[in-house]
Amino acid sequence: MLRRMFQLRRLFAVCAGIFLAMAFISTVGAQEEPFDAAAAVEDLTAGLDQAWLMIAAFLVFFMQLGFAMVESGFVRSKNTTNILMKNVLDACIGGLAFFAIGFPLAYGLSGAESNKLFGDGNFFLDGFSDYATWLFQFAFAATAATIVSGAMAERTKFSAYLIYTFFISALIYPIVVHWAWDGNGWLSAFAEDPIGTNGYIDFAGSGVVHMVGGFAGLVGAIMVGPRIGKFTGGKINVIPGHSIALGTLGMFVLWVGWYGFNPGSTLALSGGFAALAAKVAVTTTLAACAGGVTATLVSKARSGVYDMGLTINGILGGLVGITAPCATVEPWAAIVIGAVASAVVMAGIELLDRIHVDDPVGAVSVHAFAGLWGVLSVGLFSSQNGIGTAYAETDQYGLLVGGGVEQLGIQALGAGAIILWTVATSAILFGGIKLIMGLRVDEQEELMGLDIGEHGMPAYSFGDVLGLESPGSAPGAVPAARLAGASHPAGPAQ
Amino acid sequence: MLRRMFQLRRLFAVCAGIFLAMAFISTVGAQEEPFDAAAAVEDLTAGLDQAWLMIAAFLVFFMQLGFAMVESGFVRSKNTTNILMKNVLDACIGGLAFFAIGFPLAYGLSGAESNKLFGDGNFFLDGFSDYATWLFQFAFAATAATIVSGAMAERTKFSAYLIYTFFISALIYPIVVHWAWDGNGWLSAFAEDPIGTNGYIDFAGSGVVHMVGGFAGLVGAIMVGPRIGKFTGGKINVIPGHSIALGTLGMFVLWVGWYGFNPGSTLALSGGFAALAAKVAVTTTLAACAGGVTATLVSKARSGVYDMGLTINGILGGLVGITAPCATVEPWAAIVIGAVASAVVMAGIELLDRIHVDDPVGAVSVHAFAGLWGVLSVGLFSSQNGIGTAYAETDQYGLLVGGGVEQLGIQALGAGAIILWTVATSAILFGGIKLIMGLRVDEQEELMGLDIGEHGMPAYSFGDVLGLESPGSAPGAVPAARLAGASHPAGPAQ
Amino acid sequence: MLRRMFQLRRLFAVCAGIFLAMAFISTVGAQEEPFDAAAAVEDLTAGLDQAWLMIAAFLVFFMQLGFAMVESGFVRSKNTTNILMKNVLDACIGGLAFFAIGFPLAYGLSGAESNKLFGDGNFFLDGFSDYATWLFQFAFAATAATIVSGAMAERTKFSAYLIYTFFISALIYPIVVHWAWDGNGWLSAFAEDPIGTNGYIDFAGSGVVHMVGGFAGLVGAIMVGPRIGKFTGGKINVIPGHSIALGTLGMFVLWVGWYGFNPGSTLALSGGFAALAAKVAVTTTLAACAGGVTATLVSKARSGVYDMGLTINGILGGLVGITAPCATVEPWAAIVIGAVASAVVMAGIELLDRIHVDDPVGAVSVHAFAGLWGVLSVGLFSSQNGIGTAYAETDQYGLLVGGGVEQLGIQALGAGAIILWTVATSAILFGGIKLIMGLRVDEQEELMGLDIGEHGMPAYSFGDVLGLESPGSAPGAVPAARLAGASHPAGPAQ
Amino acid sequence: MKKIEAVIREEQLPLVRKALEDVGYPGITISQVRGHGRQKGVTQTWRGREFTVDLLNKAKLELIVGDADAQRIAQTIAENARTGAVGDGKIWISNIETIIRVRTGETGDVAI
Amino acid sequence: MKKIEAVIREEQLPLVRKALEDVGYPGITISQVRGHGRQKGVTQTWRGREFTVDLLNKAKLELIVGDADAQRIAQTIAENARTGAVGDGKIWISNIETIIRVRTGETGDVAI
Amino acid sequence: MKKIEAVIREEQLPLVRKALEDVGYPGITISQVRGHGRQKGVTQTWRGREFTVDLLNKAKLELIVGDADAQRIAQTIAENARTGAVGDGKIWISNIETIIRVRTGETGDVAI
Ligand SMILES: Nc1ncnc2c1ncn2[C@@H]1O[C@H](COP(=O)(O)OP(=O)(O)O)[C@@H](O)[C@H]1O
Ligand SMILES: Nc1ncnc2c1ncn2[C@@H]1O[C@H](COP(=O)(O)OP(=O)(O)O)[C@@H](O)[C@H]1O
Ligand SMILES: Nc1ncnc2c1ncn2[C@@H]1O[C@H](COP(=O)(O)OP(=O)(O)O)[C@@H](O)[C@H]1O
Repeated sequence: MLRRMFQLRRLFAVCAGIFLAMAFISTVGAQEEPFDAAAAVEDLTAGLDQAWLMIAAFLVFFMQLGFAMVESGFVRSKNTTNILMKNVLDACIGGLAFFAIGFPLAYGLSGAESNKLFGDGNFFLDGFSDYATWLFQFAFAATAATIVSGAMAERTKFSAYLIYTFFISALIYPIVVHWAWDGNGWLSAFAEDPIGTNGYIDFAGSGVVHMVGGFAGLVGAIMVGPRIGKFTGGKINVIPGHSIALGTLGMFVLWVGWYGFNPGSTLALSGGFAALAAKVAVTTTLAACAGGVTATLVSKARSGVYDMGLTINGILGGLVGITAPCATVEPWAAIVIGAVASAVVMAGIELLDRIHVDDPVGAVSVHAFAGLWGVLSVGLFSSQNGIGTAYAETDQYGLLVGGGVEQLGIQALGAGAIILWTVATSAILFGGIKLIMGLRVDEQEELMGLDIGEHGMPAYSFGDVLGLESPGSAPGAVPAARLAGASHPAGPAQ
Repeated sequence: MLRRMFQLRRLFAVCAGIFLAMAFISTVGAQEEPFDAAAAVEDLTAGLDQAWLMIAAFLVFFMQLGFAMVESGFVRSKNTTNILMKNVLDACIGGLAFFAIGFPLAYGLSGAESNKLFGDGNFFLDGFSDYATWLFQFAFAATAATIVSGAMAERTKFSAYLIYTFFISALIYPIVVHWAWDGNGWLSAFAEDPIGTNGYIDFAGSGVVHMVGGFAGLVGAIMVGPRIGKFTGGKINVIPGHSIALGTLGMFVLWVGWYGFNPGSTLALSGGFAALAAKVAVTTTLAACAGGVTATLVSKARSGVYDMGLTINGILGGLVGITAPCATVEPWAAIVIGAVASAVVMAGIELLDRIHVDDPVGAVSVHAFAGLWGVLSVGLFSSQNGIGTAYAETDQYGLLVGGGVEQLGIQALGAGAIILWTVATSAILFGGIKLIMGLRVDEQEELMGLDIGEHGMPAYSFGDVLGLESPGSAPGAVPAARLAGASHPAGPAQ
Repeated sequence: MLRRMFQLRRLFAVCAGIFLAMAFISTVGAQEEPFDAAAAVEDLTAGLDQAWLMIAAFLVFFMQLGFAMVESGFVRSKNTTNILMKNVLDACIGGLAFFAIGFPLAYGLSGAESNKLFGDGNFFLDGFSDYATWLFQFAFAATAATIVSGAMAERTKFSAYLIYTFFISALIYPIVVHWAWDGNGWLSAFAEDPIGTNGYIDFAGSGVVHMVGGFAGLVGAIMVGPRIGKFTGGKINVIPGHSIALGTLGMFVLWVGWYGFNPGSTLALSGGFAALAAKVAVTTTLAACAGGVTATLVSKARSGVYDMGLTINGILGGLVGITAPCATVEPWAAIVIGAVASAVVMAGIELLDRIHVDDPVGAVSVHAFAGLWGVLSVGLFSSQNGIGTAYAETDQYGLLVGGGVEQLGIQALGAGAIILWTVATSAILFGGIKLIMGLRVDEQEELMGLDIGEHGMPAYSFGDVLGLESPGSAPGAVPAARLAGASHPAGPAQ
Repeated sequence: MKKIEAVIREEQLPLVRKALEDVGYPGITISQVRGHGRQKGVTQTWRGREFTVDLLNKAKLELIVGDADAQRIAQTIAENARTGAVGDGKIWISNIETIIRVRTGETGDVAI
Repeated sequence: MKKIEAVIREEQLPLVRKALEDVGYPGITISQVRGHGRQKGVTQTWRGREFTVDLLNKAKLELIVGDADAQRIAQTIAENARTGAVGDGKIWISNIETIIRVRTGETGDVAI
Repeated sequence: MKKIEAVIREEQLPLVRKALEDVGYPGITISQVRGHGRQKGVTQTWRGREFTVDLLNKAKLELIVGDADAQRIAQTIAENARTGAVGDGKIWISNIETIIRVRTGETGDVAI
């Protein structure tokens, strides 16, 4: 309810802000005019709310670093530059695509309205001046895009990846945003006449963001096939990552960034939203803690060691799981949701291995599977009070806390719609790329590592002196091969 | 004075916020009602103050990454996964423990009151809804817990550490918080009738947080004993860390996080606290700078090189030192305090080596010793104006700036109480663990590194191709040993 | 216009804040007094605006980490400790210097006024209590200082660098700040009677910060000479950095920090500034994205690989370029400015190589050249509306959007003045240092790496066990040489 | 006893090791080295400028084997390390006078 | 002159080096290698799945010594590297024809 | 055929490699090692405390060369690796019985 009203107020506040800036300029000259409390409060409110949105956006953008570090830590050192550069280009291409097409398809208004399926206005931000909103939404879009790189790591062509990342930011993700979060979306809890009683509730996007990224990654991982050596004759092999330090660094950065992701999704502080944001920060924290503890204990029980890789995945699973229900569940439920999310992640990793889908960093388990759990958990654990504060006074809330089954049904419907759309469009996209240009680097390049093949440089070089003598290529020098052997397949003996 | 009043206002503001959210919903429908300036201002005030607390909490939580990176950079690569995972579990277990028991013991109210020694209500946050406060306090608790891992690094059993970290977050730290910061605490400057004139002044916790972590670490380091090879026959050997890059990364993250730790401890921005927070940020900055410059120059003078490890420790020492007095001293005094703190750290490192206490990362010197200095420096340097603004109009302030000796005495009393409590409880805790399950990994594991022994994985793997061929353990495969030799002590020759 | 007014208001607001804090204390006692809306709003305004300044300062300070990581990633591992420590000492020495002398020369007021050329009051912050402003300005000063370390990396004496870093923070940078940003500066857009119609427009400091750092770096790189082996007999050799992971980490941290740098330069949120800050965040984002995409595509076209090093430099170039015009151009122009900045960076790297200036990390191209482009682009792309909102209603704006050539001329004048001052003072400074103590380490030390020579420790040590046995130097042990060979130049045969 | 030393492409190592397992061998010691023979290096790119790296990573294998096995094992390595392109590497064999098994102190052929 | 090559457990290195210092030796060159003999590898765990690492880190020592010292030094190494469990390593000795001290250009026994 | 093994200062490597190119050589394999001979280590400092690192990084060169070339190439290395201070390193030469070029399977002098 709060949020529904808020959408209208936002535009108003921004306009008021601009107006006030003007007013302010004139009043400063004539300092002694009577004090207009309403105008001043309006200005402060706009300032406070936009600041919150911006700071949250900065934190969410910071998650780009987190993803880059977790993913690079979990792959081999010979593919480190590659995965880092994919993460960087996600943000860069995503930013331009979301500016031109993505945001308009999500929230754009032509004339005064869009339709239930997609936005259709404000292309290139034409006629749109609520910049804080764009920034916040851009940071979310970049998150959805970056998830996929992990699932397809260590064998996907860079050019193919660039095309994919454009389309997820420009099309696949924005449409889901429109459905679920725009005031006109068919699933939206903010619609005039929402589906069911409350509409589909996904406060910060377990479904809208993480399931989209996760399921697109699943499709990608299947279509590009497993890495060489991962599955050999029915045997599941292990290909360890190269740096737990980078993985841990990334996890902590993601955790911090999530404090922008979830609490920031109140979109405002005024009107009592600050208290809601604080509650969201607490449920987010508890779910992450529970996810980490669960993974640690389960891994110890299962394999006898305290497994750091699983603990990192478990914490991230807890965070993904709580993203949808963070505003509507009580703290104790956040702990349950986080713990179950962590178990879902571990089961997912096991399952994908069994069905021979190769997800080097666990992105599908963390984002698709724990995301799905998060969406459903809204229908299981949301308290009446929780939904009442964040959305609307209602008698439809969590099944396990006595609120009936309707909300769970709507959550399942929403999740199903997101999966269908994401899987279908991703399959077409990756299928098309595979047909036209190929998804995968050649075998020799994969063995040598993509860093050399795609980027011309290994990520690390610790033996300084031994490398010092390398001469720069003087013009006219004999052209040397990029790959030590690939370009001379059985070349002439010398 | 400001702070004392503030405690009451906080609860009021939060309730007002919730009330306002309701009010807001109804007024939005009838947009044209007369503007209620007082209500709107109350809402904005709550929004602004809670935002400050949340953002500060995010920054303080970010320090978890800083500790993880400094500590891992300062240990050997074979113990990197271990120290990272200890830092991660500190946060996770600490979060759950602080939710269930820790916060209630620190600030909990049963009925309307707690006693002078411990809080006793709001277990599992029952009946508590000031979530921003919990979040901020949780981040502090996590900091206190994480300090110990560094002092006991490279030889402590993981399971033993988990038990310890539960108890510091659930019991040891919260009690000190109650004493010093709760309105009912016997040391508290916020008590109705504080000890002495002003009570014990520890603005952001040089004593409450850092001394608790540091002295617990000291007890732990003594009880677990030095690492193999650190002291051999009276000789002090050197065991360098494995990455100055991680160490520097961690230090900068801690510095940034400290901007949440110290300025955030105003707990609010309204009511003139913003100006106080800004002053705190400046004294914090200057102390860190002075700490860094001092360590650099002293190390150059002593050993002829610009010693990066000491500079990192020196900056952290400066930050720990200024944490208690940051609000009540003038900028020039911050520089003095930071410089002396840095010297204290260097002397502490020397001292611990001499008495054969092995603290691999300098945690005891930085947190216990510089923390003690910080607590005392409040009684030496606090200006009358400084104490007046942040606490109460008083004629008891810093000895060296003419304010008499009383405050110094109270600071010493507070520090003594904290040391006594921490050392006693830690000794019982570590003693009990040692007796029941042992504190220390076995010698073979310590030599091979805890990463392999406790976590089943080295932290790094840079030689990709050479590792590629490792087959996964097919079910029924011959079980291989975890440690290359440990499990076959003089096993049968084959 | 907004900003010009703002300068006056700032002081007023701070005083009001302090006054209010007092007022508040008394009113709390007598809770039922009539509500003074004007006073409460004033208090909140001060709180909101100071919080913005502080948070922005924290983010800008965070950039110190970004610089440290990018620079260390781009040098060889044998010089990693050295570049990290230079970055750390930049901040520490810079903080003390800026406290004592730098800020006073930039903004200090003796009596009520300074002159057009330099500030002259508030030394050691005497009589100055707007701490948030100092903090924000300090973070900027630290940025300017840290740029130089990259350009002179891998061969500059540590002691020489310390002297330089003191002077840039205490003198070279503050004077430029006074010229361009102080209300009395001769170039300043905030002057009563600015040069030309609008004065020199440099919203967040493409010129004031980045050109100063960049051109000082250029002078330094020339005077210290190229690294051994970089240019051999007219041939341009390549000396790759040691870690793309650190480089990427640093780039993302800088990007996040830039959200403090540019949006924070509104200096306030109230009075409609929040909307401006949000717009600035958007232009900043788009320029970075465009810079990254441009570098990726150009590098692919030129050398056939997706070049991660250039992409990092390209993004940073986009950020530096948009720093001056971020508030006054439209989003589409931000994309153009970012893309061109990226091209400027790539051309700059090529150019410096050709003229045999050795800039190991690309600091000169990114900061000096893209900074210059940014300053000029204000005169090319600023929209009338953009300048009107951020500065003053005017008919002088961007040449390419129909606003005449005057602003471009003033921008060129400003850039010229900054270059002249920076190059002249840097040349004197580095020249003096070279004469008196030498700028450069000796050849043997450069070959062995500065980490060993200056800091007595390599940055990394991955082979734990092999290093374990190193005994500590027992007192009276035979003194061993610091450098394996240097100290025995043709020493006596044994 | 003989010592076989082989310098081969890193990426051929899995194949070679599998083949060795099939024919049987007493033990192996492997290290990372860099080198070049006829192979003229590869081109890399650093911030826009191409350069030639003329020392390439290789894997070096050392195996102490009985006199009788030397030729056969060397052939196995050669065949499985071969791609046919320059850079495939070298194998050389030299004589060993004594060998000691550390665990037992045994020497001679039984200690291999 | 003889060349002693020893592949031993990394964690025995400090002990071996101390013992060598006690008996005296002219110089040593050490490198990190990986290998396996009878030892069948260790189990590691990566994100929930166990696997066997069958190439273990070892330290390789090379010492050029006079003919007379070879046996004694090899014995010293063997005794101090021994733990009695599989994986203790191997030591082998081969013949060296010429040795040059780079600093002086001296050759022969005096250059060892 | 002979195997030349040289342990030299890392920082002399560029010079040595240039000199080798001038006199000609069939191929080279290089690895990073640590060692000490007469050189007594260097002092480093870790958080305020000095200590002696007595194993210094060195570069190890291996070259398989024809019998005729061995002496000349060893001399070239020695001359260019020399600084005159302790720590310059050692060069030793031993005999090789067989050599195989992996790419072609050729053996003997033609395979060097
Ligand atoms: N004469 C040699 N001495 C030492 N190592 C050699 C020699 N020749 C080749 N190598 C090693 O073998 C590797 C492959 O040699 P190369 O000559 O490129 O292969 P090919 O035999 O196919 O010509 C080199 O990188 C080097 O490490
Ligand atoms: N025949 C061999 N050739 C080369 N290296 C060997 C050989 N046998 C053993 N090694 C090296 O010695 C190490 C220990 O060997 P292992 O067989 O496990 O010990 P043990 O002698 O106790 O059976 C191996 O890791 C390997 O590096
Ligand atoms: N007897 C030896 N056996 C093996 N390696 C040696 C021997 N003597 C020297 N070395 C290697 O040569 C390097 C330089 O030796 P050192 O004795 O310091 O030089 P110098 O010949 O000038 O006295 C050492 O670091 C070590 O790696």
